[in-house]
Formats: sequence, structure tokens, C-alpha cells
Amino acid sequence: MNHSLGDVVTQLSYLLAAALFIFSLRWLNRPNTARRGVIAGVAGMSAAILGTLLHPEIVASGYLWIAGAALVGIAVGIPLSRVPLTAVPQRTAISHAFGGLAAGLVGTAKYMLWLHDGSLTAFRVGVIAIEVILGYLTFTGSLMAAGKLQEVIPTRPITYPGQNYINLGLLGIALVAGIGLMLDPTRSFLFPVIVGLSLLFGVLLIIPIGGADMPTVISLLNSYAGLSAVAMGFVLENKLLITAGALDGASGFILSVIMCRAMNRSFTNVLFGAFGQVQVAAAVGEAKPVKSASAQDAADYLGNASRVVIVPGYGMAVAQAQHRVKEIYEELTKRGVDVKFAIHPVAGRMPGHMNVLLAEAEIPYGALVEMDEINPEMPQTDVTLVVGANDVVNPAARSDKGSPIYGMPIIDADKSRMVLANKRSMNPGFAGIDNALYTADNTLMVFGDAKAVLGDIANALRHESKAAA
Amino acid sequence: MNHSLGDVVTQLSYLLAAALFIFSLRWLNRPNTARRGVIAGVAGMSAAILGTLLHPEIVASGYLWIAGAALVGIAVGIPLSRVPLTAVPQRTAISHAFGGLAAGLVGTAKYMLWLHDGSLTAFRVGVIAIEVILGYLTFTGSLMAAGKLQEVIPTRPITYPGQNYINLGLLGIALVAGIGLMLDPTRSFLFPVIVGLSLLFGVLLIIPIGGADMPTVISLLNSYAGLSAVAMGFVLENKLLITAGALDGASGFILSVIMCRAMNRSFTNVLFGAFGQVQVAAAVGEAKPVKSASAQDAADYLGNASRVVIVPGYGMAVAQAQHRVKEIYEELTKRGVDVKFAIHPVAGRMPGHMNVLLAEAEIPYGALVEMDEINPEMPQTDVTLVVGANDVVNPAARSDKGSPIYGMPIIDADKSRMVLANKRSMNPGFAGIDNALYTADNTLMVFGDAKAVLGDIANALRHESKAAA
Amino acid sequence: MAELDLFSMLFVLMLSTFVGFQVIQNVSRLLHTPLMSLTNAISAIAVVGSIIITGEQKDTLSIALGAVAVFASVTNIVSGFLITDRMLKMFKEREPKR
Amino acid sequence: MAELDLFSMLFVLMLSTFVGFQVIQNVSRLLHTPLMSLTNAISAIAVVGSIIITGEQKDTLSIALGAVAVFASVTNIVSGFLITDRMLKMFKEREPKR
Ligand SMILES: NC(=O)c1ccc[n+]([C@@H]2O[C@H](COP(=O)([O-])OP(=O)(O)OC[C@H]3O[C@@H](n4cnc5c(N)ncnc54)[C@H](OP(=O)(O)O)[C@@H]3O)[C@@H](O)[C@H]2O)c1
Ligand SMILES: NC(=O)c1ccc[n+]([C@@H]2O[C@H](COP(=O)([O-])OP(=O)(O)OC[C@H]3O[C@@H](n4cnc5c(N)ncnc54)[C@H](OP(=O)(O)O)[C@@H]3O)[C@@H](O)[C@H]2O)c1
Repeated sequence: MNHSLGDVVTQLSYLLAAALFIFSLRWLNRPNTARRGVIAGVAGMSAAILGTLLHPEIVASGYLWIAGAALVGIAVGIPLSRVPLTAVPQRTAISHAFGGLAAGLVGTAKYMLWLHDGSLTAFRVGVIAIEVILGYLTFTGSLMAAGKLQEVIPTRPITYPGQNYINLGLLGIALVAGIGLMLDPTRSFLFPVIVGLSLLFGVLLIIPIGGADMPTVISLLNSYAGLSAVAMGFVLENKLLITAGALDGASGFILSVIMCRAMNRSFTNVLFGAFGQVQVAAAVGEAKPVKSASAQDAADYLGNASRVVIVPGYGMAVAQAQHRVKEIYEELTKRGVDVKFAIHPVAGRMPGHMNVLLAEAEIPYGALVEMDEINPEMPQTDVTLVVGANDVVNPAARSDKGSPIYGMPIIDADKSRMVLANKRSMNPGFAGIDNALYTADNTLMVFGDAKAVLGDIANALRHESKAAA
Repeated sequence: MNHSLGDVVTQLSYLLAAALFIFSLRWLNRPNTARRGVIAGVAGMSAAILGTLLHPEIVASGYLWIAGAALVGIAVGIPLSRVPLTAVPQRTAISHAFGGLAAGLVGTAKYMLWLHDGSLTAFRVGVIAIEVILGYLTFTGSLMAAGKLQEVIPTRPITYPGQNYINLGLLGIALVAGIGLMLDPTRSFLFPVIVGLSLLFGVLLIIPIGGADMPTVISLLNSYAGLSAVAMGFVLENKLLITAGALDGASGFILSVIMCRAMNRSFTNVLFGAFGQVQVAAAVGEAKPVKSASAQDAADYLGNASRVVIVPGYGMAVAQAQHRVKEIYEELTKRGVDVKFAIHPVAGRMPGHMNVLLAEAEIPYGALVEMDEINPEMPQTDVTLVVGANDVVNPAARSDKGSPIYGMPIIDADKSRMVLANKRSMNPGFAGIDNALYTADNTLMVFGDAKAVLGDIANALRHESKAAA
Repeated sequence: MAELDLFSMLFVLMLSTFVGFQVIQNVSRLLHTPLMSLTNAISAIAVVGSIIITGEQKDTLSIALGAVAVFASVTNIVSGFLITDRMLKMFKEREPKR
Repeated sequence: MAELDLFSMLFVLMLSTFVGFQVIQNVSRLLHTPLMSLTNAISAIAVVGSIIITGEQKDTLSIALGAVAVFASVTNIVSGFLITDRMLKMFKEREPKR
């Protein structure tokens, strides 16, 4: 089989695109080359799309349809890219859903087309089945995850006896149906069965998983989306799809592993552990007296300290308080106070969440210190300011064997000379458990919305320095 | 086209082999996983060979021939693996020659076979031409390099006017002949021309390069050998060959780049700079008085120092003196002297040469310090013991703009309080230039073969400590 | 042809997986959020399949499914790259201050 | 078929090159000498081609050339792996003392 010129160009554009995608991710390894990575990614995608549009089979009317669909996509995509950083996890989940959907639909269409012109082979059916199963379960699963993150669906895990067996059973049936279809591709009634079961499985897979585990689940779904792209590559015999899919799959897998490690949890525990059930139970702990302080007091303590560590958490993200944090950081550094930020690997709701927020507030990332480096310094720290962080500073993870987060490495805020903790109430964090840090003797609570409270602290500091001047 | 079962097994074995080769190199990144890497490599190679032997086209008598040739190969390979470590560069060069030869021969055979059954396409001729050119020039080039390293061929670069043009011209003709053959594969008279020119080019390529640059050249030939394997992969449509060849090519390329950097030289300078010509000229320098000392004196200086740095060089390798070095190291550490080894990236004759030798002598590699880390410590060093190192401690690299090694980063032995330099004479090192370090005021020469001299020093130290006890 | 190419595809898959793991492991923790959105955009390469299905205009069903797939993929491409760049801009500007 | 597979092969080459560079760059300086001999042995994979040429027994010339190629490759495989292991043994034993 000889290639037409157009075909050669297409193939070369795919080769180029694959290389550009790899460079794109390589350049992402350091902040100063990262944006070049985006450019490479865009270039690769453009090459791939242009190469595809050259495809001889595409007819004139086809271009209209493609253009139309693309325009709608652009119209939806732009607003989706403007979401606040706190909503990034939901956005990611939704785009996984779209990715899975696309894979599922293409697989479905391919099956139908090949069924009609009778060119279905066992191999083709097999890879289509894999593509469709992964695609559709990613679709519904990701939608569920997005719902739980947006809290439009109850975040609490919903469990019932034999749940895991039922889920695995469903998946099993889908696989069997797939095999049945491979043996005789014309048994077309099996195809809808596969589709339906996959969609259902995606939903049931997420139901028993608590909201706190959604980020991990998203990353896992990320790699499923990648794998479905790989499967599509096998269906369409397109190596670019295989490469891009594999890159995506690897990234999702690695990120979820990192998160599991940082939470000291196993995959199975995340997927089937129904983590977060304990919420009610745990919330009912005996009430130890809580000492609280005003923003003014907090400002005084901070102003007179020589070493301060700020521990940001999900609360800072919710309150969009990073800019107030910046103000405090500047006021204190002006006075020669040594201020560091302690970044826990799973602080917030996605990997690197805190880094993005603090970067947005233009805090130089030289000031951000990872958990392992900061912990040894905690005992020499005069004041630790906890901003909407909870689980990641919960001593129970070190001491209380019974706690669901036991063994998760934490930032040892409690070991510093004094702790100022800001949150709105004594409510638990995402893991849904009490935090002894807030009732510790060297802790003062500064209640209120992070943005407001930190704003007050920043102002108090500013006035003092004015007064001093 | 459907695959026979055997064919499927073959393909899978190739896939497995490729993966194993990658793991093999991955595991080589740390000493404690490195040997696993060798096992993976052997496993991969076995898988590939077994898979190939399943090939349906192989006839009974073929197996005999293969077995015979393999046995001879084993018979030659085992002794080749027993060479002393000093001869490793030559051995490497020879095996590149073998690799290139194999590629060239296979290409030749394929051309002949396809010529007869008339299945030559322009594409096939093209890739065969590339394979053959790279293969044969690697063959003769590597033999020349081995000869220069073994010093059976004059190591001095041999140059004549217009040399580079003539060489490139020859290569050009070979390429043109290749294109001519692509246009009409039956012009079989062109094939011997290509072969002949490639063989000749390999020789002429090395002639103008000085012995000191051979290691770099070897690594470059290493990547050529890899590329010829890649070309063979395109000829035989075998992806395993492409992968393995690319791995080899990358490694050769990276190592030669590292060497060039460490010598502050460019590729073009190495390939066409005729480095090392200056030998005679430079050797005739004015004679500044040389202070020399006995092994006994040396032992006293070392014994009374508190900080000692040992700088090993090619001389230690030639003299196989690493075990004596170990004895000195132990005697001194026994007395509480702090002893470090300064490892220059291009000390010796191949990358990592000194590391292997000192490892052989069971010196813990915690004691080996790289150039960049040790240099800041040199001024606080009481005694620097230079063992058969010359160019890598030649201050001219820092100061003398005229020197051929100017700009090459060196170990600042001359900055230490005192230098004890061991070599057999005042002869220059591989770069063929004088070394002001040996005539410096704070330097004492300890003449003689490294093994003998260091042995004496070790004994002297031993007796003293006995006396003390 | 499918079977013929199968092993090439397996080879590509194997190699891509190695590349993927090596490349991703080198991504700085600082950039894990942008990483998520970038891989997002890249995996929207499914657009290639969607375009062909839609473009062939074989039958109404495939056109409909294809068009939706194109829409979904393009959405991911656009939003993925834009949001990644938006986040990285923040880091980019920090670089000098570092 | 040659043309058909050409792009798969280019793809494999591209990916392998990436893998190669990433893997080799991570090899510790300490082990650069063993690295040279190990890649040596691996690139002797040319043995695959040599075996087929010899085994087909098409004509005297190809048999002769093939046999020599097999000999050359096997020599590299054997000596390459053996000498690498010999060198690494030395390092291996150092590990605990580190
Ligand atoms: N980052 C990841 O990749 C990732 C992945 C998986 C799971 N997780 C989980 O997410 C959690 C992250 O821990 P975290 O300490 O960062 O967050 P957290 O444990 O969820 O605690 C956040 C705290 O912020 C407070 N808060 C909420 N809104 C606030 C506002 N507007 N102003 C001030 N405070 C506010 C809440 O207390 P109030 O309601 O009293 O204000 C809450 O206790 C961990 O359990 C981790 O395992 C993270
Ligand atoms: N390592 C690499 O990868 C690599 C690659 C390319 C080039 N090179 C070149 O190789 C050179 C390496 O520098 P180097 O300082 O290690 O070696 P060197 O500059 O070649 O000097 C070695 C010295 O050892 C002495 N020597 C020889 N045999 C001896 C023996 N039996 N006992 C005592 N001393 C003996 C010689 O002096 P006497 O004859 O007076 O004894 C000679 O001056 C550099 O020029 C470098 O650029 C290395």
C-alpha cells in the first residue's frame, strides 16, 4: 500500500505532534520553561488537527459540521477556562467527563460503521469494547466526582452491603458481553448492553467514595481517560492517540499515587474504603475549652515574633484569602521577621493547589517550603499562623491510631512555640474529624472568614508600623 | 496479512526485549541497582535471540551455521571481557568495530538478496545505503581508534592541506552513489563503490585526530554504531533494532558531549582540530629547576598533614597502582588524617575511569569527590598527592591563553599548601604539553612508577605507626 | 492490516509509557496543578478521531455522535490550554523575584 | 509494506530517542565506564538481523557474510555483558561501606 502525498503529510504531522507533546511535558518540569511547554502543546495540537483535516475521506459538508461543532466547543471552552482557582478540581473533572464521552462516542460510531460495511474483526471489536467501557465509565464517573466536589451531590460516601461485589459484577458482565461480541461481531444487541453497564458502573463506582477522596479519584479518572484515548488509538490505528493517551495515563496515575502516599492511604482504601463515613461519629468529641483571640492580638503576636511559619489550607482557597496573606507576609518581612510558608503535599483540594494560589498572590516561591524541610524547623518557630488548614495540621495523624488519617504525614504546627489558627468555626475539615490542635494550650483560635480576618491582621500590622514611624 | 503463532511469539519477544533493555539502562543509574540492570540486559538479549531463532525462514542447516559462528563468538568474547581495566577503551573501540562490521555485512547481504529476487525499492536501497555507510565507517574508524589507543599506530595527528575537504568529498561521493542507486537499484556496480568509500572514510576520519581525543571519538563512534543498528532496523522492519540502536546512539552522544564539555572543546574542534599536534613544539619549554623528594619524605609530609587530597590520573591506571593508593588511604585514615579523592571528569582515558579503578581497590565511593565540590576546599588542603595525573591538574588551563587545553576546568592542586606529584619523568601527559605545577615552589616531585613509589610510601607510613605503637 | 500493525502499536504504547513516566516524574511539585490541566488538553487529542468520524459523513448517527465528540474535545483543548497558561503566567512572573 | 510501516518505524525511533536521552542522563557519573560497555552489549542486537540472514541459507555469499556478522555480534554480547558485570561487582561490594 503506497501513501498519497496528503497521507504522508498527515502522518508526518502526527509524528511532529507526538514529539511536541513530549517536549510540552518536559518543559513543564521547571517554572521558567513551563510556558514554552504550553506553546509546544498548542503547536502539537494544531499540527495534529491540520494533519487530520487533510484526510481524503473528509467531504465538503463534513467540514461544515466540524467547524460548527468546534465553534460551539470554543464558545464553551473559553468560559470554562476562566473559573476561579478554587473550582479547578471541578473543571478538571468535567473535562475528564468530556474526554471520556468523546472516546465513547467515537467508539460507538466506529462500531456502527464497521458493522454496516461488515469490516468488524474480533480485534477491532475487542479494542472498541475497551475504548467504550473506559470512555463511558470515565464520563459518568467524572460527572459524579464533579458533582461531589461542587457539593451538588452529597459528599458523604453512600454504602450498602455487597456494594463492591455488585459493582465488580456489573463490570464483569460488561466484559463478558464484550467477549461475546468479539466471538460474533454481528450480535449487535450486546453493544448497548456494554454502553449501559459502563455508564452505570461509572456512577456506582463514585457513590461509595467520600468527597475528600475526590481529588485522588479525579487523577485516577484522568488516567482512565488517557487509557481510553490509547484504546481509540488501537481502534483507529493512530499512533499519535496512543502516545498522547499514554502520557495522560501516566500523569494521572503518578499524581494519584503521590496523593495516596501523602495521605498514607492505598488505592484500594481510596476506592473501596468509603473514607469520610466517620464524619458524624467523630464530630461528637468531648469539648475541651477553646482559647480565642482578636485580629489585633494576632497582629501583636506576629509583629513581635522573629520566626513565623504560615500554613495555608483549603480554607484559604475557599476564602480567596491569598492576597491578604501576601499583605501580612510583606508587612512582617518589612519588620525583618523571617516568614516561611509550609506547603503540605495535599493541602487544599488538588496537588500543588497552594502553590498556584500563593503564586497568584505574587509571593516569591523561594518562600514556599515543603513539609519535610519545614518540620525540623517548627520547634524553633515563634508563631505558626494556620490559615484554613485543618487535616494537614491534625496531630491525630501522628498519635491517634484510631483516627482515619492516622499515619498521614502532617506539618507539625503543634510543635511551634505558639499557634494562631484561623477558621470560621470548630467544624471539622474534609476528613470530617476533630482536631486537637485547636484546643491545645499553645493555640489561639482567630475565628472568622479567612479573607476578612487576615485583612484585619494586615491592617493592624500596617497601623502599628505607621505609629512606630 | 495474519501472523502465524510463531510469528506472534517472535514479535512479543521483541517487545519484551525492548522493554528489558530500557529497564536495564534505567537500573544502571544507581550502583545498588546496577547489577540488576545487567541481568535485565541479558534477559532482553536472550528473549530477542530465542524469538529470532523461531523465525520460519530459518532452515535446519542454518541453525548449524548460526551455532558455529556463535560458538566462535563466545570463544573470542570471553577473553575479550577479561582485559585489564586500562585496556577497556581499546576493547570498547574493537567492539564498536565489530558492531559496525555486523551492520555493514547484513546490509550488504540484504542488498544482494533483494537484488537477485528483484524486490529492491528506492526506500530499501536508501536505508541499506545509510546502514552500510555508517556500519563500515564505524568499522574502520573504530579499528584505527583502537590502534591509536594501543599505540600500535602513531597517536600524533597526521594532517595535510585540504584534508577535511577531501574527507567530506569522499563522504559526499558515497552519498551521491547511494542516491544514484536509489534511482535505479540495478546499478549494482555502485554498491562496492559505497562500501569502499565508507571503509576509506573511516580511516581518513581518524588519521588527523590525536590520541588524547580517542576516548571522545570512541563515544562518537559508539553513537554511529547505534545509528547503523537503527538503519538496520529500517531495512529489516524490526522495531527492536530501532529502539536498541537509538538507546546506544543516545548514550554515545551524551558521553561524548560530557567529555567535550569537561575539556572545554567543541565537537568540530575534536573532529577537525588535529588536537595534540603541538606536542613537539610545547615539549621544548625552558627548564625551571625541579625539586624532588624520596618516598620516605613524602610519607612524613602525608603522615603529619591533617587534610590530604589524592588526585588520581591516567598514570595510576597504567601502573595499576590503585591498591597501593588504598593502602595509603587506610594508613592515613587510621591516623585520623582526613583523606579525599578528587575525581576529574576526564581523568584517565574514559568517563568514570578513576571511579572504576578506585572501586576495584575497594575504596568506599563516599570518599570520591567531584572536581566542582573539591576545588573550593583545595586552599585548606595541607598536602595534595598527585598520582599520575597531569593535564587535569595543569594550571595552564586556567592561565595560559595559548595552551591547547586553555579553558578546560581543572582540579586546583596548585592552590593547596603543598603538592606531592608522582610520575616517572618530566614527560608531558596526553595533551602533550608541559605542566608548570611540577616546577611550582610548593611542589615536590616523587619520581618513579606509581605502583612502586606508592608502595614505598605505604610501607614507610606503616613502619612509622608501628614505631609509634 | 489491523493485526499487522498491532505490534507496532504495542511498541509505541510501551515506549510512550516509559516516556510518560519519566517526563511526569520530573515535573516540579510546584506545577502539579498546571500539569493536570495540560495533560487534560493533550489527551483531548481524541479530537482527531472525532473529526474523521464527522467528516466522513457516512450516516446521520455517526455524524451526530462525531459532532458531539468534536465539541467535547475542542472544549477540552481550548479550556485546558487557556487555564494552564493562565496559571503559569503567575509563576512566570515570580521567576525573577525568586 | 515498507512504506506502510515507515511511519510506525519513525514513531518508534522518535520515542526511543526520547527514552534514550532521559535514561542515559540519569546514569550516575560513577558508572559511566560500565555504561559504555553495557550499551555496547545492547547494540549488539544486530545479532537478530545476522541470525536471519545466516539462517535463511539463500546463497553462499549471504551465508558467509551472515555468519561473520553473527560471530561479531555474539562476541560483543558476551564480552559486553561479562565485562560490565565484572566492573559492577566492584561497585556492588562497596555499597554497604558507603
Ligand atoms: N490537595 C490534594 O491533592 C488532596 C487530595 C485528596 C484529598 N485531600 C484532602 O483535603 C484535605 C486538605 O486539608 P486542608 O487542611 O488543606 O483542608 P481541610 O482539612 O479540608 O480544612 C479546611 C478548613 O478550612 C476551614 N475553612 C473553610 N472555609 C473557610 C473560610 N472561608 N475561611 C477560613 N477558614 C475556612 C474549614 O473550617 P471551618 O469550616 O470551621 O471554617 C476547614 O476546617 C485533607 O484531608 C486532604 O487529605 C487533598
Ligand atoms: N577520561 C576521559 O574520558 C578522557 C577523554 C578524552 C581525553 N582525555 C584526556 O586524557 C587526559 C587525562 O588526564 P590525566 O591527568 O588523567 O592523564 P595525563 O594527562 O595523560 O597524564 C598522565 C601522566 O601519568 C604519568 N604516568 C604514566 N605512566 C605512569 C606510571 N606507570 N607511573 C606513574 N606515572 C605515570 C605520565 O607521566 P610520565 O610519563 O612522566 O610518567 C603522564 O604525565 C587529559 O588530557 C584528557 O583530556 C580523557
